[in-house]
Amino acid sequence: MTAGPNKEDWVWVSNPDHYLCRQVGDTSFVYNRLSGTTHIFNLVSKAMLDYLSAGPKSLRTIVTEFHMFLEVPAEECPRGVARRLFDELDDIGLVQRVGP
Amino acid sequence: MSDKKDEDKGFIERRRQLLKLGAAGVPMVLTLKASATQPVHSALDCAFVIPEKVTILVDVDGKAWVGDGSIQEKQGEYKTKDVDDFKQNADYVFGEGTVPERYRPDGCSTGGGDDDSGDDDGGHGGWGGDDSGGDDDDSGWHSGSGDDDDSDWRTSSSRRGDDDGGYSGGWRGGHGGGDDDGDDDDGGSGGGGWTDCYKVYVISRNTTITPADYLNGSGSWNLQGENGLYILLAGKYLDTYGNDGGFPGISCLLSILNYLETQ
Amino acid sequence: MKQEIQEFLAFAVGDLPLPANTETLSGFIAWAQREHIMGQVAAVIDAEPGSKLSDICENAKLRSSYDRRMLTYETDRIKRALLGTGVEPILLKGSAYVAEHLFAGVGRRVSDIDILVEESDLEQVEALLKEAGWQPEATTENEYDQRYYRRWMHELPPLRHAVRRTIIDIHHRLLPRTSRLNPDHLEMIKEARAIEGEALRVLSPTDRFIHSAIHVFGDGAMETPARSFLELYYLYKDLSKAEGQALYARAIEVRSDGPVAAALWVLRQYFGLDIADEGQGLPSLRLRFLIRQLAENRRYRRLAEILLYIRSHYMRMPVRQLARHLWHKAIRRA
Amino acid sequence: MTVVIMKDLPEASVFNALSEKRLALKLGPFATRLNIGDELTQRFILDMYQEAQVEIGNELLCDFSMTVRPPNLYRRFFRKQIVPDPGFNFPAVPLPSALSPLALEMGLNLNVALQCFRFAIFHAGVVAKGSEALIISAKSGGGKSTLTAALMEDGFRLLSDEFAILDIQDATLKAYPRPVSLKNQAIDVVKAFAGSENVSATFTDTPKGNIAYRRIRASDVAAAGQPASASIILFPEFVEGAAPQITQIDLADAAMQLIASSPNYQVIGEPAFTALMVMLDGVQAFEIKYGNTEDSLEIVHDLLHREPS
Repeated sequence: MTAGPNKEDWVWVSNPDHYLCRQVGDTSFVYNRLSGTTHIFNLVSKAMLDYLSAGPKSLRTIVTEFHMFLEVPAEECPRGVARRLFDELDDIGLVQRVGP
Repeated sequence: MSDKKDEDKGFIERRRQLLKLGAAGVPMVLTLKASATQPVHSALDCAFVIPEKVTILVDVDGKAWVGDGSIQEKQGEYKTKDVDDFKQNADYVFGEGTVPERYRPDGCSTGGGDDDSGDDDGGHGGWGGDDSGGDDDDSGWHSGSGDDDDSDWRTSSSRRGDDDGGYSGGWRGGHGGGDDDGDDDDGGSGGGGWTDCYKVYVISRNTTITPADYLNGSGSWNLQGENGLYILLAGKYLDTYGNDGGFPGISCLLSILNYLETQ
Repeated sequence: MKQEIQEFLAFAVGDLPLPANTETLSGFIAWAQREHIMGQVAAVIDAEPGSKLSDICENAKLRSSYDRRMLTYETDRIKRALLGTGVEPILLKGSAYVAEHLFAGVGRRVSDIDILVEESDLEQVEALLKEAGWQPEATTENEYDQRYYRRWMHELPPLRHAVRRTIIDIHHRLLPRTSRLNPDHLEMIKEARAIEGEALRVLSPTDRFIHSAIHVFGDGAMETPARSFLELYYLYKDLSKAEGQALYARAIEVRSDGPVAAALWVLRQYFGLDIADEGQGLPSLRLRFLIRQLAENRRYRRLAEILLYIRSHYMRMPVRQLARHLWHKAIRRA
Repeated sequence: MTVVIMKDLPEASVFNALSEKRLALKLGPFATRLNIGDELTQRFILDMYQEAQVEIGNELLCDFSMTVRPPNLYRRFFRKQIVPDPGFNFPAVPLPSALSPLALEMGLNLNVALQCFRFAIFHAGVVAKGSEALIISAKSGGGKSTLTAALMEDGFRLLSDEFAILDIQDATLKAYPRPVSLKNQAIDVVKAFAGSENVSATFTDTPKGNIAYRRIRASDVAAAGQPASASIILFPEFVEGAAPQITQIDLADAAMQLIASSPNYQVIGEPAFTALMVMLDGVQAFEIKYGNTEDSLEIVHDLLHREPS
């Protein structure tokens, strides 16, 4: 299951106006204003949300560069993992395509 | 990286541990499901009226015919000709195993004569057999949903399905009563005359059925009496044919089932 | 009784100030709750802050905000699922009212989402929505039902989202092929318009009203008459003068004059709207009887409900054909 | 007619008003119009709710309406049964008429659980001392009601033994002090410390075994208007003979469990999220295990006097 089609050159962003975030310890409660659903993020998924909220990026950039945002070597955050993290946010409607 | 906690070594380490889990396929986002996401009250607030008398004929195999005809009854036996006519003209037919044991006739001593069911199903009468597994629970379309441990406002489910033994005597036959007019001659005519291989249930005109009355708090059906049988058939109809066609009460029942699914 | 219901409807749309008589007020609120229109009522009345009435309105607003959010989000998800394909589905009913910010969509209770797509896009839309988690209900997943729906019905078997449990009806016509009423959906699709900035379309305002009338009087949506009437009322109010004048001619053009005549009769009868008779005349005596029973909660309400129910199914599918459907099901299950 | 305490009214007028749908029970933030034709339930109300505020009249606007009636002619004919009808036909267990007060209580709970959206509702008991509230989660069947009833005798006021009712404007907890429902062994335990005169007759053979109710108290009704703020969330577990044990748990876990227990959190949406997050500020959550009531009270005392960690 996916939220829909995707391509490497599509550009995505998260809009901080679309969600509320409250940290309780290492856990983040994220309320999605569009869906009305509360999600629980851990440190890694929260990092992806912050990364996408910081500005638009292509899917290609997201999967290859997310590890830098995390400050870990590339092999600790393989492309597949970054892609799955992105898909999880896409599935719950927290990312929007803004280009091309 | 704006967060100053990011500088914290332990923080990065905890993140790396989580990443390993991510690499192993563990989801990183959890979605909270509140216990009732769609309290569609209106869905439950429905009832329907049976506008004209409805007769339901049930055979020993749990097949059922629904129509508006009348069937003469005498001492628990039914006039074979009426039964045949009724079957010919039935508005809806349900396959073998549709109707739970408790609604079926006790036995079938007159046997034979009724195997004319070929009239409308190509002779084999076998097309019921589908999910007959549920013959005496309420045919599988409830979701059970269990947890009766805590929530007082859900109420518990200790009274499921088939505890209705005490009732069954009450509804047999019922209508058609007027004709115990002594034409015993019929009775004597053996094979073609009367049969005990069926049971007839009649729902009188203007009966209001509120399906929610037959549900317990945990979403299990507790179907009793002829109205219960009607709901059961409506549910079976819905299960098989969806919300189309004209079986009265379907949309009401469907709204309830949809509601239960969200629980 | 008619007078009472006219008065209640006038309170409900804010045409009359709420009654000073507390007993009438309490009767009106009970009626609005029973008819599932409290959300709509709460949107137009001013309740004194801190009063019980304000509590009740607040409660209804919060409840209906959920439906609105659900529709908006599901629409967003449909858009996402079709992203990049160029397919632009037409939103119907509640999802359209909400997407267009119509008053008809404010406070309105809904349970599922309806879209209309061209028949040629049907397969692709269905495949993509399934990909995105909408799945056929287990009960209609078999081949026969699938074929049956495709051959006879105006919509695919409903799909339910695996995670969110919401239901979507994908229409390719407005009523079943078998229906006695046969609206010209192609003509209506031709007039559909894009929602600005979205890969989504909606019917024209006139067709939107016509479709609502079809739904109410041709498709059996009379279980909550007050709710249906309010919808017709607000949709009609949203028409420009010119659109209002051209409405009945358009209804004839798209072969939906029957339901539209009934809808206009309701608007004149219960809201006192001054709508010129463009030759639409009156709906049948029988239908008027049924509507009155329902709307005015008269003695034969229950009977009327069941008759209208039967009528709607009769409109949708001739009995013979239903029998054939049953027959095939029977054989398949052998 | 103005609001009065029910016990100040002549019995007959309460009976009449109940059968004629003219009585509104005004408790905490809710007004409920009662329509009770059943005599056993009328007597139950007169006794258990004697300290409650009521208003009599035809013109009362209410949040909920609640009917206790035999379900239909058909069933009345065969076996007298009772189904609560909280303003809509919710599928509830039809109960034999001897258990009709249960139908009332069940229906009143359903009203809150399913028809209230202006407060975020969580399934938990709540008691308070001063403005400091203790939320007792209903999870794991750990004797929520017994603990609630015990704390009532220990200087706490009752907000509710069934629901944490969170005000979505200011994140305080509202009181709805209805009779506390006691099951099986809890009945005798509570009779022992609350006095058996404060506990209703026991209903036997209910779908949940034996049930009795602890009568509402004048002091709780009088204080119902005062909100309280959550300070501790407890997840109690009663284990016969167990040594007392306290474990602090992650607040995020506690919050998840609260959300999962809510019938309307999802419906309310953002205001519920925001209020819950504000409520959690400064709150601590604990799992506690105990083998008897004295231990459980001691644990609560310890926790309340503990410095925030």
